[in-house]
Amino acid sequence: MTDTTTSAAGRSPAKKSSFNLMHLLLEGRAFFALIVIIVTFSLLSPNYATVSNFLIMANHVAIFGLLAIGMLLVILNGGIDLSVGSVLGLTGVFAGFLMQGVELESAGVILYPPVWAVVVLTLALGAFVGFCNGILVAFFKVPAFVATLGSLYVARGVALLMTNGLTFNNLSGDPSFGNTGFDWLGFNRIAGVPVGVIILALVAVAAGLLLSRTAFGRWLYSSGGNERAAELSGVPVKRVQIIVYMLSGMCAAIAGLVLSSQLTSAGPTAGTTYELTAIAAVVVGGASLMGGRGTVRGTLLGAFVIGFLSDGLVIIGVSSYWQTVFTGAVIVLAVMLNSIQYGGKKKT
Amino acid sequence: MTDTTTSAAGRSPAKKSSFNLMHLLLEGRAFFALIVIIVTFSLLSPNYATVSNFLIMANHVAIFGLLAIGMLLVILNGGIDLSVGSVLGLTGVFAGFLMQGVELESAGVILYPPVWAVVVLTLALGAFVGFCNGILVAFFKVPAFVATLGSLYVARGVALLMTNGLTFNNLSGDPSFGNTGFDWLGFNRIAGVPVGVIILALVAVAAGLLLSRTAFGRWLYSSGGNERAAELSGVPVKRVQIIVYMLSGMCAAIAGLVLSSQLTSAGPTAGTTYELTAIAAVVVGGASLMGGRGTVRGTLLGAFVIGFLSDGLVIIGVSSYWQTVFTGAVIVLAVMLNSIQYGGKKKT
Amino acid sequence: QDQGLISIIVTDPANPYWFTEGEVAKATAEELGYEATVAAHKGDTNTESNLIDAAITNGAKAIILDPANADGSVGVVRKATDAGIPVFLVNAEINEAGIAIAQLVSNNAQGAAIGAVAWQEMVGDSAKYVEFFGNPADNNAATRSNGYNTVLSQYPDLEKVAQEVANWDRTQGYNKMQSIIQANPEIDAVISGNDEMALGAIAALKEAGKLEGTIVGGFDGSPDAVEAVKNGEMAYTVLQPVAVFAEEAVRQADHYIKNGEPMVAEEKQLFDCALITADNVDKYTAPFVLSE
Amino acid sequence: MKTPVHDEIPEASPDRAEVVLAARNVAKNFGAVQALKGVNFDVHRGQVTTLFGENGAGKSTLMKILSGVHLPSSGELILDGKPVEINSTVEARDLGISIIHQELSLAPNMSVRDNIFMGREIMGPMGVDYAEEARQTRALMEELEEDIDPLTPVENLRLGQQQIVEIARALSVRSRILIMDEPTSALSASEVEVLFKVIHDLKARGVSIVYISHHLEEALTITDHAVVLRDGVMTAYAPRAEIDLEWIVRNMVGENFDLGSPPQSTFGAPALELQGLSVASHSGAGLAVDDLDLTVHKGEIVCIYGLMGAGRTEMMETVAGRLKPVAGDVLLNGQSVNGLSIAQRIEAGLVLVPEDRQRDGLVQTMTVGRNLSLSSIGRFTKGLFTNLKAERKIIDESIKEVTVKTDGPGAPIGSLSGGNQQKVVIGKMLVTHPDVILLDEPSRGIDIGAKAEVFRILAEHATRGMAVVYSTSEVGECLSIAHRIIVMRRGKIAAEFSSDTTKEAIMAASGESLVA
Ligand SMILES: Nc1ncnc2c1ncn2[C@@H]1O[C@H](COP(=O)(O)OP(=O)(O)OP(=O)(O)O)[C@@H](O)[C@H]1O
Ligand SMILES: Nc1ncnc2c1ncn2[C@@H]1O[C@H](COP(=O)(O)OP(=O)(O)OP(=O)(O)O)[C@@H](O)[C@H]1O
Ligand SMILES: [Mg+2]
Ligand SMILES: [Mg+2]
Repeated sequence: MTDTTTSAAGRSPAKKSSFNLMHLLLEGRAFFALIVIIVTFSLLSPNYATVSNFLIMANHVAIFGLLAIGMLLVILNGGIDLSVGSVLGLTGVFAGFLMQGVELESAGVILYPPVWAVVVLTLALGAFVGFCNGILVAFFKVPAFVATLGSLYVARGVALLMTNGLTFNNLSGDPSFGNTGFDWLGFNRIAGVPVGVIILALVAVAAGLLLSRTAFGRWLYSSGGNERAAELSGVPVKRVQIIVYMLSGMCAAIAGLVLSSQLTSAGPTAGTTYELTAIAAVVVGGASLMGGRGTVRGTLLGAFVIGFLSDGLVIIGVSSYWQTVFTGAVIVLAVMLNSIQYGGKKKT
Repeated sequence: MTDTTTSAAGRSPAKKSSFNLMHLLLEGRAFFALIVIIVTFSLLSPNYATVSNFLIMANHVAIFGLLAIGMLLVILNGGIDLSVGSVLGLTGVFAGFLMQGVELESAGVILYPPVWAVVVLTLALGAFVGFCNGILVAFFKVPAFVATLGSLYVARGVALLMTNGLTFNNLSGDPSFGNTGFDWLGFNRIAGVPVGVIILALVAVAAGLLLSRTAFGRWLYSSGGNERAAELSGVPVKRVQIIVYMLSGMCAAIAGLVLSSQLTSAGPTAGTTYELTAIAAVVVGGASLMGGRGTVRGTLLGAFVIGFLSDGLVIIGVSSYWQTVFTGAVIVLAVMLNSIQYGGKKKT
Repeated sequence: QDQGLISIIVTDPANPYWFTEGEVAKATAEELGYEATVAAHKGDTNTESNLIDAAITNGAKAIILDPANADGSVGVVRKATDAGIPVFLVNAEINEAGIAIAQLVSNNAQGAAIGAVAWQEMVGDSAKYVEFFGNPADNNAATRSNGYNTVLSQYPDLEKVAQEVANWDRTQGYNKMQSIIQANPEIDAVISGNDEMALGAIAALKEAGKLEGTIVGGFDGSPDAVEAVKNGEMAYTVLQPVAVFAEEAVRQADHYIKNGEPMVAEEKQLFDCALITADNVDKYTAPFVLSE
Repeated sequence: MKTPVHDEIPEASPDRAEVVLAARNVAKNFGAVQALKGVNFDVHRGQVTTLFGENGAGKSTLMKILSGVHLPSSGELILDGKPVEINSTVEARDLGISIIHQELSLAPNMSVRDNIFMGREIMGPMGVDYAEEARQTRALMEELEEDIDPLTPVENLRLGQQQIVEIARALSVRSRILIMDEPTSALSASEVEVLFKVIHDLKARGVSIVYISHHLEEALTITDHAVVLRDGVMTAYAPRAEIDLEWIVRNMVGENFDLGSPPQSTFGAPALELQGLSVASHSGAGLAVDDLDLTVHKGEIVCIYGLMGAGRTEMMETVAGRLKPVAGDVLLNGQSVNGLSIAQRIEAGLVLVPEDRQRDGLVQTMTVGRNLSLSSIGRFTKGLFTNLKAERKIIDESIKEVTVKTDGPGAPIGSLSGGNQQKVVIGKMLVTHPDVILLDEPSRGIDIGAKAEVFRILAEHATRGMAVVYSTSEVGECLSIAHRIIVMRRGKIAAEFSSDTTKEAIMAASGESLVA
């Protein structure tokens, strides 16, 4: 309770670049889980360990990875965001809605916002939902679990209401309206790499810099580690909390954009239960649900572990029921290794 | 509802039994939410406030109520059990499997266990899953959220594997095999009261007594309030933790039995996402997710609030989208009132 | 509007198929002078049971139900019937006869057969193909798959390289198709248990640059699929006459309410499916409606 | 059976009473940390054995071994002349050993009664016999002369009362050996007096007591045997007759420490002014700070003395911006800071070192360096990114300035001893270059060496023009570096003294009497 022998919070950013095997073995259990998964599936299927398959799998991971990075920020701050899956659905639908053209009833015209405006508005929507979560948590003292559970329902309901249950299908835009290019986000490749993967990489780098190189990052870790002490040290904890939920909402919005671009359609039920996968990725990646501990690198690894595992199971043709069982088992196993590292400091 | 004994260890026993309106207003915000819900829907639909409808709604609440009571024990202990919905599904399917008769391949005979044996074996299965959760949490120091998230997947996967995705339909048994009577659990009524409701009441009274009258109850509250202090005081913290998860598993198993009896069928996907509803009921009922605070009475009220709300929305014919939105909003609202009571003691 | 209430319970209006089912039934009921509510059980038999209870509480004159589970919904149908409310099942069956007044379903076997025949004609005698299977808890998944396999097994050179469960879901269809392409780079055709999974597969194929020359067949006749047929991305879809039987179910319910006896003696009534291909796609005038 | 003897301490007293419990050659390692390196320790029947030592000397660790919390890495325990192995707190309790832990170990969500009987419930025919438990709790509270209802939730008690509950719990076991690890750190003088009376009663009943305290003078009043621990080894033993304060300090730290004297500094303009400040008390009834006026000048050091509950914490937290006053003004360098947030006040040069280091001072998940730079991190952030080099430089300087003993800025904060942790909390505020620093009980729970160190740092900054306000519950600490001593009583200033006053005068003004 009192003393914390493990190397603490910003472990990775402060790290010397010296290579240390023992350290890697302990620090990188998610990394080793990944290696084990890749080796196992490569032995089981010749099609697994190919460049093109890795790119495809990385593209699947992109969705969960984006959600997981947002989730990481919230978890580092000592909270949790159950609404990310719903926000993904809502923002996807919202983007689809904008791409279909917005009918201004009074003027009788249909506006077709260009893709950049769609992206900006969609991110703003994600940030807005996060803002509501943040306000509930920071000012109304609603436990994060409950506040975001509420948003989970509300955001999903609103997505359903917006579409009346239907799926927006035509997201390609129309050259005559000048709003083409949405497909590009999730569909295209740059130098062979799917855009979704590139977006994930960019967001990860940004989040990594945010955590390690900015005052905000420090504030985030400290208010997750000890909110009272952070506040007395002059950290604007409430503002940090609100921004963290906004960032998580924006990550979910990016994921929503990428996913609907990948599928070239936006349905209101997209992303159901993805929050659990995102949390699992963060935790498998070594973050502590009590806040204050965790890194972007770990979270990415966690997302890759889960994504590569489930895609591998599909490729070798395991039944979907066994896929469910394996997923659960791997989550628990990876985290068990984790706790061995923290030496049983489960609470506080 | 049950009784007054549930005024458990935490805050309430301090209260004298003198009637105090202000106290009721604060303590009983779930109670008032319930009153508001009943009054509103009674005004909106003449069919709502009838005895028969209350009994039917109570029967629906029974399922969530049973899960919520198990969840309450875990939450009081400072944990969380995400696996209850899956365990409900698994145990229901297991009971169905036993009712169909177990073929002993070696002997070439089919065994038809009597209903009491089915009930005992099913409860044992629930307890076993809980036991695994407890071991992971208590000994392997896996955070409860993750351990039970793993079981969520594994239990669901096993249920699907057991049935190959199909549903067991014939649960009535056969007089010639001496295994009739399963229907009785959820389908029959005693003096007009559905058996499910009676079972809920019995479980609630038992849980209330456990919490308020036994040493185990105090151990549970104390290790939820301050695990280290409890351990230093000689409370067998690990044992308490394991038993708590076993009890939660058993409550889920009871819910599984009642549900499959109510539906006269057992499907492997039953109970999906019910864990969220159960958690919501516990939290709406005034328990703190940080552990150590909460009562059976409050949890029951929370379950009734959620159940009566959703049934009311169905009865007045609100679209399912709006139902989703309302559910989220009510959860957040109820908990907001809650936090006002705790005066912002959100953490520590 | 004083003839009483008809409770309509569908699976999930977040899917255009069930959305149409509910809306058509509701419109028909209101046209006939009833009040109507549409509720959704989302595949959960417990929710379904709660909704039936609400219908009983509300004293519904009839229930139009799309059952959640062929086995699991038997109990709730019996419960409603015991409470004196006639139940008319639409879209899916239950595995017990004599409880519901009528079961109006698409002829899935016939639909699968015409789909498979059309698919085979486009694909030819020899190909590597993938089959997407719906939610196994729904017996339409098995019916359709059996229908496909009955036809296709006659062609020994049609090789099924993968069969995946994608739970009727587009995202799962997409992800699983991508993985399958990795395992089997050469795929000539896809046959899917519904349109959503087929659309997911199309998105994956498009992304891999393999859509050209790959025949993808769907099932349902959803607006999105029809759009894809128009664009030439999907080869065909089998239209389920959901709009027809949803309306018919309400009309039969009306008849039963007024006369106390079934309008059609047969409990199980099959409605034939129709094929939508590039040739007749313009006749698709409204969701799930193919005008003659 | 021969009574075990201290083989290392030849000058052991002749009037040695019978030894009940003894530790022989006990060592304890926590990973690489050697907390105890082979200690011999005797507990004498019916007498008080006091354990002295710096922070981190291993006192608590030794006590935890005696009470079954830890197992020793090597060595053995001898109870009544027979070797025993104590594997758990329950076993220790069964052997008649109970302990009052240094850190409170109470469940805040439960009542006083439930905390006292937690883990050893009195069972009646109807389950737990609450009535009997409540009766015994009430009796214990009477014995400790504390007016606490058995059903009050512990979280509603102030720190001192929680400590009383902790003491009551240990007493309720009626054990033969009672270990008290800093039982008085949060108690008022009158409460301490009651506790000492209880200790005398216990001695009379033949109960053996082990006592640990950093309040050396106070401890001397009840000691029968003194043992000094240093760096995990026992360095000295003497019976009461042979020891005095100087002996303890010399053996503890090797030299005699002096807490310093008021530095020669010229006072500048008023730095901090409180005008008619009033703060509501926690319970909501009455005022914790009542219409208080105070002016502190640049370069001045003011000590605020008072009993527990006098309102010092509330006053300081209000000035720092955590609590909202119900009336009055706070002026910094002549400018009102009302309405500014904590962060803005820090920016303006007004900082607080909080009372509860663990809860309010440190972020346990971060390293020493990051804790040090937490308040000033904004200053190294130009544009988007933090200048890690500048930060590192400041951290290194700060570690040197406040003399934190650590492996380096990357060490986890939990690896430091209490005193060094306290220096980090102070250092964190000093690197923001404040004009006014408030310190709420900066010496709580730290050893005399660290205390002297802290006061030296404060005096040094005052000479450079910083205004320093600190509170303390030990009179001796008022008469060190402070230019002016303010005594608070029930939210008001009861008296004001200059540095040449006496302990007696200060204590009389605070409403407490000298412990006999
Ligand atoms: N559980 C533990 N894990 C690792 N190190 C520990 C643990 N407990 C104590 N230590 C270390 O052992 C040494 C002795 O600590 P201990 O708590 O016994 O000191 P102490 O004499 O009681 O000090 P104080 O006067 O501050 O209470 C310290 O260096 C401390 O950091
Ligand atoms: N009922 C309470 N609930 C929460 N915190 C409390 C309560 N009573 C006191 N505290 C806090 O506990 C700490 C110690 O309180 P206490 O009353 O002993 O000191 P105080 O009134 O601040 O006076 P001083 O600092 O002069 O001893 C303070 O931080 C105070 O704010
Ligand atoms: Mg100590
Ligand atoms: Mg104080």
